Amino acid sequence: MISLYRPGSSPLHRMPAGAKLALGAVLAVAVSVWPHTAVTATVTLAAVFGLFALAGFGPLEWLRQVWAIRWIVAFVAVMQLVFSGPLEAYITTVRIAAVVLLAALLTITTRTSDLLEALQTVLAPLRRFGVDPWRVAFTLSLTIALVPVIADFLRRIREAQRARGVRLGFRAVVPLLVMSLRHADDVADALSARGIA
Amino acid sequence: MPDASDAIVLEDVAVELDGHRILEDVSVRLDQRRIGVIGANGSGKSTFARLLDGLVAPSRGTVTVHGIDAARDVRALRERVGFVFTNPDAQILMPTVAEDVALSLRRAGLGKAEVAERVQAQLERHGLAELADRAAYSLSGGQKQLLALVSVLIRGPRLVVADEPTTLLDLGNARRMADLLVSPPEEGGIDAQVVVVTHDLDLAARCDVVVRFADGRLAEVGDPAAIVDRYRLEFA
Amino acid sequence: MPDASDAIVLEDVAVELDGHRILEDVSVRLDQRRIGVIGANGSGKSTFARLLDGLVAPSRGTVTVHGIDAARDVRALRERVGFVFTNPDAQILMPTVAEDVALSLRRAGLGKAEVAERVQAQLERHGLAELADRAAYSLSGGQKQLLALVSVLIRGPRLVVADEPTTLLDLGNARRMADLLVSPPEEGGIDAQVVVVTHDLDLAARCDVVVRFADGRLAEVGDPAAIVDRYRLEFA
Amino acid sequence: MAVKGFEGRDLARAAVFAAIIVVLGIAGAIPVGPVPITLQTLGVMLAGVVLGPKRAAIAVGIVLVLVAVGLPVLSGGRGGLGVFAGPSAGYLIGWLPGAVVAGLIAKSSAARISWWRTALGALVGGIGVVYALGIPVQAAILGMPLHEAAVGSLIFIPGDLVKVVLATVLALALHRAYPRAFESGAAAKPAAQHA
Ligand SMILES: Nc1ncnc2c1ncn2[C@@H]1O[C@H](COP(=O)(O)OP(=O)(O)OP(=O)(O)O)[C@@H](O)[C@H]1O
Ligand SMILES: Nc1ncnc2c1ncn2[C@@H]1O[C@H](COP(=O)(O)OP(=O)(O)OP(=O)(O)O)[C@@H](O)[C@H]1O
Ligand SMILES: O=C(O)CCCC[C@@H]1SC[C@@H]2NC(=O)N[C@@H]21
Ligand SMILES: [Mg+2]
Ligand SMILES: [Mg+2]
Repeated sequence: MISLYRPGSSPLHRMPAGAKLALGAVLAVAVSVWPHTAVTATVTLAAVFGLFALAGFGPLEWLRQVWAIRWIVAFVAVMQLVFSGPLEAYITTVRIAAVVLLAALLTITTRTSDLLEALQTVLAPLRRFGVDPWRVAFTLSLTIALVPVIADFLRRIREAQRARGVRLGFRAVVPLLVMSLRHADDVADALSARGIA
Repeated sequence: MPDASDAIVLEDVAVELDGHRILEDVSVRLDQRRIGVIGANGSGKSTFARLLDGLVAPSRGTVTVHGIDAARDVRALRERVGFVFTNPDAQILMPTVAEDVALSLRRAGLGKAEVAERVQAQLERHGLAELADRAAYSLSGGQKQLLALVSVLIRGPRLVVADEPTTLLDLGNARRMADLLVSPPEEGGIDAQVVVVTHDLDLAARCDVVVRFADGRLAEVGDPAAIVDRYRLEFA
Repeated sequence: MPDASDAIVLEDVAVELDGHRILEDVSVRLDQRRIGVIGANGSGKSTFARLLDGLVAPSRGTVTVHGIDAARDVRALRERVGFVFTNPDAQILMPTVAEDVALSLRRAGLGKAEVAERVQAQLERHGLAELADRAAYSLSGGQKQLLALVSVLIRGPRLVVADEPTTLLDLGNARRMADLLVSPPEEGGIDAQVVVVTHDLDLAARCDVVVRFADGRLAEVGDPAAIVDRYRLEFA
Repeated sequence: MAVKGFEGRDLARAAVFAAIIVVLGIAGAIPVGPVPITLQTLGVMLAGVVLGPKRAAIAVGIVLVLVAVGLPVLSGGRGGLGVFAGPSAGYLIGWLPGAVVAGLIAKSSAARISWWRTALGALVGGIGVVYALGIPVQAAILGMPLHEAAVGSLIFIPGDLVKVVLATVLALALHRAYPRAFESGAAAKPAAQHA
């Protein structure tokens, strides 16, 4: 599975994941609760694009990211236009877009593995309650490794239907679940054998 | 009895998947009743087998099975061809043994009673009758592999393509499966043309003709004993 | 070098699962370096293998591996024993090749740099170095099976148990895997005791001793050539 | 052992189910507004009624964390922190308690699996709980009145009712095909030994 991370060497890329997340969260909350005017909202959005630029992403990437949230933008704009008038519509749409884009920026400048490590640090205090941070991180990696395997099961079941000239429709989920859960038992054996869980 | 139309004909076939050349320059005419396919891992055997059931489409050339153009009329092709996969788990689609065998008949629009009767007869013929209501997952490897074959045979295919059907079986079960696949019908073998992909060279040697693939190309077609011996020597 | 403690000892072992008797009356002492296990489908081979790594617990009797009581100290047992399963897909636990090999070492709490170094060395030794950053699921069958073995070997097990590790491999790959498992260490084989469950009688014949199971009981233990020949005759 | 009674077998099943939910997302989404219609909710319901509350919570939790760390595991290849700042955040977070409640109801009796308990679990957990979080969060994030968000969510109801029926039919079929799916790790392998 390909992460949404975009490699780079900007200050944002190099910033430690934990600090970046904390800062991002603070900024997002601030933008959300600040009583915006048309001007402050515009400035905020411009600032977010400024951060994209700082991370080395030009207008092409801005467009790409805005395109990704087109449904949200369109919906908010239309709803607000109908119920609150054009000014409110502008302010709200821009504010929401700014927050979502900011969060997306965190994602594209931070490696998945760094986020996983930050997660382990965050979880460390939970050790006392019986949570093993290493195990949590491992489970996430295991799931990532399993996605192509399960997708392949689905492909094979589709193929078997075609070969037998039948169409199970949604009932094809049953053999998928059987194969997947039996696979889980094999994986569990491998976990035990390798001393992991 | 084989007749003129009971032939598998590939003309200058190439297969490309995800931008990779997987098969190239394959031209061959096979009208023997028992066809063995051998070759190294990744040499293209399974891809060749899948061409015969329209599960893979050639990116160049034509595949004709018993007179049916595989690219044109997949429906007619699938009526005529039965495919047995390596892993029976992926192929057993219904919860119980009888339901799985019946599934193949469902489409043919037969009545319930007739389906039940034909399923019962088929299960009996292959010694699976006692397992009719068992959950398919709980069968042994050998029983599952047999069930997968039975579910295919009940539709009366004229060509059976089996991709490594004996890999997980012990000597006895593998022998039984092999007997079904490559013995002549008079001796209990399947009454259809058979293409069997296998790493078991003894099984390949029992066929009427052997096809060897290497690096996505047809390396040899011909006398089973000669090809198998040569292949064995390569690794001695 | 084997010493007194490098023995596998089963005393009057029985295994019951879901109310079924799966193994019965198994008593044996095995101190040879290469141990082959053969028998029909469902005869209990895999269950025997799993006993040796504490994946199944005996319902009666004791299993002692290199002096460790399998029922008492599973942790110590798993430190000493590495297990290679038939299905390589289920053993690949991490997204990329290098991460998968590193997994056990990371779990043991080794530092990043040391892990990276040992992984690299291990991958090089088995010709997988170029694949280090490849997605593990995209490897060929032979490469996957080798990866599964390498991921186990990196922990330096003193006993390697492999359950039908060559079934999906072609002649060449199966030969390479077999060489690793049963050749003496001087000739590139694994430097540990090996138990290999297999339907490949040629592989079994290369071991120092063969154990044959039948119907959940130990049928024979002894000279590989003699046992394999007798077994083959049964099906001739 | 991290959590008592939660062993490798449970962990593997949770991970496999998380992967199934991800794969169901590949089937795609129907963008009907700011919150998509997605097959992934079927996976969430199934996780609850098949795995039971504890393992289902882990399975869905894995999906949520994968979203957060920036993997494209949601329908349409979406992911990243942006989703948690977006209008579907409440529904998404609601999947977790939703799956738990579905599991609690469906497995509320030790007796055999029953179709009505399964259906009720999928309905209350997969619709009731998910919407209970999803609607208010959507209203808050988009700055719209609660009742409007509630009316807007009606568009999901037909699809989600169909998913409840599917989850029930599939769970019962699965129970015939592979009853072990419904057992806990310890029960699924009675004699097996675990570290
Ligand atoms: N969908 C695909 N996309 C890309 N490459 C593929 C695909 N399917 C197969 N291949 C590649 O094509 C080659 C031939 O595959 P094929 O499965 O036909 O080999 P095979 O001879 O059956 O091998 P085996 O003995 O391992 O079953 C392999 O290198 C394989 O990795
Ligand atoms: N968990 C289980 N519950 C009930 N029966 C089981 C279980 N595991 C194995 N069995 C049964 O125990 C018997 C022995 O199984 P085992 O896997 O040891 O056989 P095997 O010799 O390895 O066979 P194969 O050659 O097919 O791998 C089989 O009949 C099998 O169905
Ligand atoms: O992909 C996301 O961003 C989260 C999707 C949340 C979808 C909600 S869950 C309940 C309702 N039913 C659907 O099919 N979609 C919504
Ligand atoms: Mg193949
Ligand atoms: Mg076995």
